Amino acid sequence: MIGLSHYLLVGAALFGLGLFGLLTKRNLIAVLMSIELMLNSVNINLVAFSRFSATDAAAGQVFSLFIIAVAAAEVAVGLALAYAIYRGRDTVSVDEMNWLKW
Amino acid sequence: MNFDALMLEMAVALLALLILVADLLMEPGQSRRKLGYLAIAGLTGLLLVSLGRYGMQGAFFNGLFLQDDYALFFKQTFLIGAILVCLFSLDTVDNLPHSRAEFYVLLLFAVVGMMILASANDLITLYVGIELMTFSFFILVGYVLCETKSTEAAIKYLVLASAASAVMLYGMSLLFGIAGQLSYNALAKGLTASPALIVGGVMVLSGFAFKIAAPPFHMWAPDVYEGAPIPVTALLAMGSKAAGFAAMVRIFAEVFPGTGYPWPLLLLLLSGAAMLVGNLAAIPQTNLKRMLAYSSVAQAGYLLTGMLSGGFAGVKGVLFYLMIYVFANVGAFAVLTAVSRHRNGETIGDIAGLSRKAPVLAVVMTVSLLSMAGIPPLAGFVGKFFLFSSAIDAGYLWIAVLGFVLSMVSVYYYLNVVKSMYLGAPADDRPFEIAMPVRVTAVFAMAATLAMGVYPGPLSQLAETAAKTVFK
Amino acid sequence: MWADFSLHHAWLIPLLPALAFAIISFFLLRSPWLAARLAIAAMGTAFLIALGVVWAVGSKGITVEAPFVMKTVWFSMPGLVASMGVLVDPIAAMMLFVVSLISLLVLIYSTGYMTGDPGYARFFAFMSLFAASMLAMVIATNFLQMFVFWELVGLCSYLLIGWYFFKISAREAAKKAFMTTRIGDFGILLGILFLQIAFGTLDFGELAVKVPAYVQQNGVALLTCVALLLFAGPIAKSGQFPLHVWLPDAMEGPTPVSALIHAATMVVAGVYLVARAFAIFSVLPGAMTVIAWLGCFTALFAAAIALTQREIKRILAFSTISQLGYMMLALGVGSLTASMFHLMTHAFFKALLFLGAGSILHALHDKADIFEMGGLRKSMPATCAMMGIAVLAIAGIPPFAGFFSKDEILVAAAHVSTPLYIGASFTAFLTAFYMARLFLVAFFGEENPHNHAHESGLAMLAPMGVLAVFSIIAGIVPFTMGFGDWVRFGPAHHAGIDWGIASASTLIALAGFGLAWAIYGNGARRSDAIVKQVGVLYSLSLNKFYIDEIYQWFNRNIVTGLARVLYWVDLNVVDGIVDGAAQKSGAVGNILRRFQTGQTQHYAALMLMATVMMTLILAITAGAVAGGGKI
Amino acid sequence: MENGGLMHTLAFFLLSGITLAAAMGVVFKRNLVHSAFLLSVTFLGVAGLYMTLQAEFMAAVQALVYSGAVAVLVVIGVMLTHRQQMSRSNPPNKMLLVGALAALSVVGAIVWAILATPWKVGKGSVVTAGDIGRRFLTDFAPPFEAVALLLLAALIGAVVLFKGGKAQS
Repeated sequence: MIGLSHYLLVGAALFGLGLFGLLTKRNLIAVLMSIELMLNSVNINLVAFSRFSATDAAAGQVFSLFIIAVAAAEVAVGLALAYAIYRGRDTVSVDEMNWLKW
Repeated sequence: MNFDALMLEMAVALLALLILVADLLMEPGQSRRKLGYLAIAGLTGLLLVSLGRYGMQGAFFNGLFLQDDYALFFKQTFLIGAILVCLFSLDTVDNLPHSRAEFYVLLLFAVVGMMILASANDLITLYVGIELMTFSFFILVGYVLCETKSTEAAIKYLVLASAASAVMLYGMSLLFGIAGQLSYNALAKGLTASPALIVGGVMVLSGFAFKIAAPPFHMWAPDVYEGAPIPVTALLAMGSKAAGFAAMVRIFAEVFPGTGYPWPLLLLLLSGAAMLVGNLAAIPQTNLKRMLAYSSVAQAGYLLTGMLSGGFAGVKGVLFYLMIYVFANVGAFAVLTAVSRHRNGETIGDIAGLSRKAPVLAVVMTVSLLSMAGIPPLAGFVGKFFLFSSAIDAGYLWIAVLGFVLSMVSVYYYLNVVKSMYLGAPADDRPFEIAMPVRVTAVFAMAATLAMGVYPGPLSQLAETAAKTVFK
Repeated sequence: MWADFSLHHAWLIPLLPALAFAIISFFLLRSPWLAARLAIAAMGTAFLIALGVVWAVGSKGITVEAPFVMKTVWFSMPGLVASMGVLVDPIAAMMLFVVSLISLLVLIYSTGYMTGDPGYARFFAFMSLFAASMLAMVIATNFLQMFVFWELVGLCSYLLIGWYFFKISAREAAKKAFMTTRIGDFGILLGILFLQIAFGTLDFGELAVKVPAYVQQNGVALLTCVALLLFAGPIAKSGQFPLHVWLPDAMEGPTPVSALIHAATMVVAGVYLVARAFAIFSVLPGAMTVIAWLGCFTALFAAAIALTQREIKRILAFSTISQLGYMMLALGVGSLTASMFHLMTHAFFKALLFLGAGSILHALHDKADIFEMGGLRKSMPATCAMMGIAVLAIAGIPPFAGFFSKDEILVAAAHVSTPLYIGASFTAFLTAFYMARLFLVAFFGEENPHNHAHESGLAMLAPMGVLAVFSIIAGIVPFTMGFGDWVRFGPAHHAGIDWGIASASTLIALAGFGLAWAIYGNGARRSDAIVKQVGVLYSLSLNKFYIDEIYQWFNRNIVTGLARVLYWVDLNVVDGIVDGAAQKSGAVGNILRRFQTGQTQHYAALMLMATVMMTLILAITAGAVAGGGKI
Repeated sequence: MENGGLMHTLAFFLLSGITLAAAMGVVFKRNLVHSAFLLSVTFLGVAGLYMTLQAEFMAAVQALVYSGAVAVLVVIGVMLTHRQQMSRSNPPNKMLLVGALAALSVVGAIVWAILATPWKVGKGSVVTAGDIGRRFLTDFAPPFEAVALLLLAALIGAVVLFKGGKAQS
């Protein structure tokens, strides 16, 4: 019998993978992808809660729709920035973006 | 549906769209200064209109959007900040290689996001408000593409802010799971003590800590502040922080107190860390933007002490302090804009001898910095007095003592700048040209800092009225 | 009419110089002539109002018990209503008179002294602000207001001491002054905070009622701590041991600044604060004892240092510390009258001494060693005469001003404790000796052929003349007019001379002069032989008892040690987390890439760790780990 | 899909398996193009999970916006910025250990929260597209308008940033 916790655990695993990618990928675009994974895990949570336990079920799905919209915009801006830095420095490695420090 | 509640937000958004359209109608090569003046005039008009809106209480959209004095106070703070930033960025924008009108548009969008945050009474509105503000900042931070530092700052901000909001969202989803609803009122009733509440609450707090730059969630601030164009840094330092506090105070006043967990303990730790890290790390900085970044971290620490008491006295201190911080901040950054335009740099060496080249600016900078340090009779002193005494009244004597000690430490690095301005020799002897808007902004900010320090009565009254509406 | 107006507009006294500051720094920086005139005009008007205030105090029967108070609410919050206003009583009126008069004279003097300085206009702006802050501090009605201006005084001193910014020593001196006094300010801030918590008010008048009542009920233990915290401010600002170290260095500023600092503004602020809060201190015997003994020790200690110094301004600086010790001693033995009296007379003759020293330095192009001056009597007769008056005044020879005030202090000390009296008398002897030494060596020594000294101009001599007159009459006139009936705490103090003590102190002073004459008189240099005989004592005194060195040692060994520990933590703990164990060794050489590595992902990792830590903290404190979700 | 049936169980495990495997691919693959395509697969897997939760509208949006628009955008980004050496375009950095530790501790906290919390599971309710639409236009009108502005901001931003990038090169 598949219940709420199952979905939540899948979400948690996805979140963890996203986090790991966020911390360990060198390529900026891969980092952006990892963030998308994390946002997806949040959406799984929200939809699962709204299916199983929420008193205001529609709110959860509305929330995840908002998140999807924001995530799409985030990718657009992120890629534009990646392109800009690639033009300027010929790299998209996150760990080479350390001119600003101390 | 009551769109009157959204009046200010919609007006600012429409102003932004108006500028966008006007830009299309103008010749490509033409200066966009008129649009800047349009933005300033529009915002000033709105500020005046908003003055008459005190006392209009109400919840709209099924209680998801609040109109009260508290939100209004914050909206005015944002408006004032935005007006002043627009004013001293006119020349910076004129010198941008491209997309000058869009600068104002995005700045106004950021203000809309902040305003929504101040009124948000549910997690969705909160989230969207945060993101609208943050998105505008992503682009504004990376605006000067010919400087890859600016782009790097934008990327760092984007990655870290997105990660922080992902964490915060996950926390929100857990809160939603416990309470089954999203509005603060429902959350306040529905949140029962459980591990999910601990994890969810901490994740939400982490998101806020990122926005207000409380250590160790502050790491983005110095890098992004340094890389961003100066007016953007100014707005980021005060707007983003103030908006973060606006939402955070509401949540911590309305939602979390009933849950029985010791949330103030975490706020206490964040506050102590912020004061320590901010003030100590600021000492060795030579780049003034970085120094101001660390100083803003320290300010977040002072502000957090106001949240410890969980009563309206502390919140009043927060409101008061944020308003005066706007003025001190605008003063410092306006001067920095002028210096940066002259010297093409923002280090402590670039500002040396300013008192002889531009005495007015040197005085403004001194007053602003000393206000941040909390030297009487400037406004910052009164603000710190409110914050610390509320913490002491709530039994947190030691955080106030720490605050005092570190304020003394902060004097050291602020005075280093003052010393450089007054006692250093100028790096070159070219005449120093100050654009009129910058001068006006700087002097106005200084006058406000002085006035509110010498006679803080009216503002503190206003802050008190506003703070009371959060605690019904 | 004028008195009435002045009393009700006493707030104009600080406001006028403050306005002068604002106008000069915004509009007149490029017109020095106008700036100086404006500053002097503003200060002159302020002085006239101060005169009116003094007159009003005398004619309207305003006493310490029934002061004239005007207040408005400054800001309010639950549990605290801070008001701002004007408090005029005889003590404040006396201070207003002294401070505004000396500031005015110093400003006039500066028109001559600062000629040719590139920052001429700016100088007048700062001086005006300095005086304005001090004047505003004097009329404060409560601790908070007082503290506000107290800080402002400190800030101005920072800017003025560091005036010759191109000299490293000046910059260091400015920093030292500011930092040292801030140590005291920290204590005062805590003291104020405790007062606010304990009594719910900071108003001097209300505290004067509430504190004695509290002491009767609850004893003195807590309040003594509070009083000592408050006293930390005066210790630093009034140069009491061991926080006196900034004062001698503060002479790095232009001489008019020194005159203002030493005579009328900065250093007497501490004495004035204790006097203003005397209602608190006077009911706490423990605190009073500390003040008295610290004052006595400082007086003796600084006088001993002054014996051997060679730079003229440095001698004067240590003499200021010593005299401030006198004032503190007077307060500590409970005689507010004596302390304030000495504050006033000292302000006149010390200002005169500094202006005289400035006149000499001006003539000799900043040659400061008194042994290189030699025989200035002929080339600078006017300066010589006026310095002579000042020396007689400070040494306490009747009928000069210092005699009367010093006598009051000695009488008060003798009533309380014989050791204190002996210490004070011995200080008087030392004072007479080193002042005579300065005077004899500088003016009567052999003429130095390399000096081409000339008398200073009228702009400098005229203010000195006024001060000289005051150095003569400021003792006897107030004394006969009943100074003690007005400026007092508790019952009126009737003027009268204890002939025994007076004649003893006169003899002591004359003995000091005699010894100085024996050693340095007639251009003789019999000092070297004596130095050989008391070698250890001499070098102790010359090196200021090594206090600076002790601080440096402390700084080097303790503070740096702490810094090393912190550095180790930073290197091994923080870096270990962020960089991972593998990279640790490689990162050792790269000191600054600690926290802020510039690596986005390090930041993210740290943020996540912090989130986890906060979860743990909350879970553990809430006991939810064990309880499975229930608190 | 009815809740609790065998089909439902099977579908859940299949879809979550696909989702997680693809997500691991996104994170561990060294070729950015592979990662990008696997990201699309992950999104589709999540859309499938929404189907099992009877959130058809969500599933549709997920498939359209994410798998369609976002994934395509990512691929374009990949193409724009990387032109050679695709096989080693997506390497990890030097903090694998720290990253794993951080991610695991966060996941540990989350899992504890999920498992130790007594969730109040009700009988559940199904949300229709109509419900969602109504809510968008009533309660959530302010965020709805704000998100419209946000998309406009992103659009302007993308244009500004691309334009600026060209102007300078």
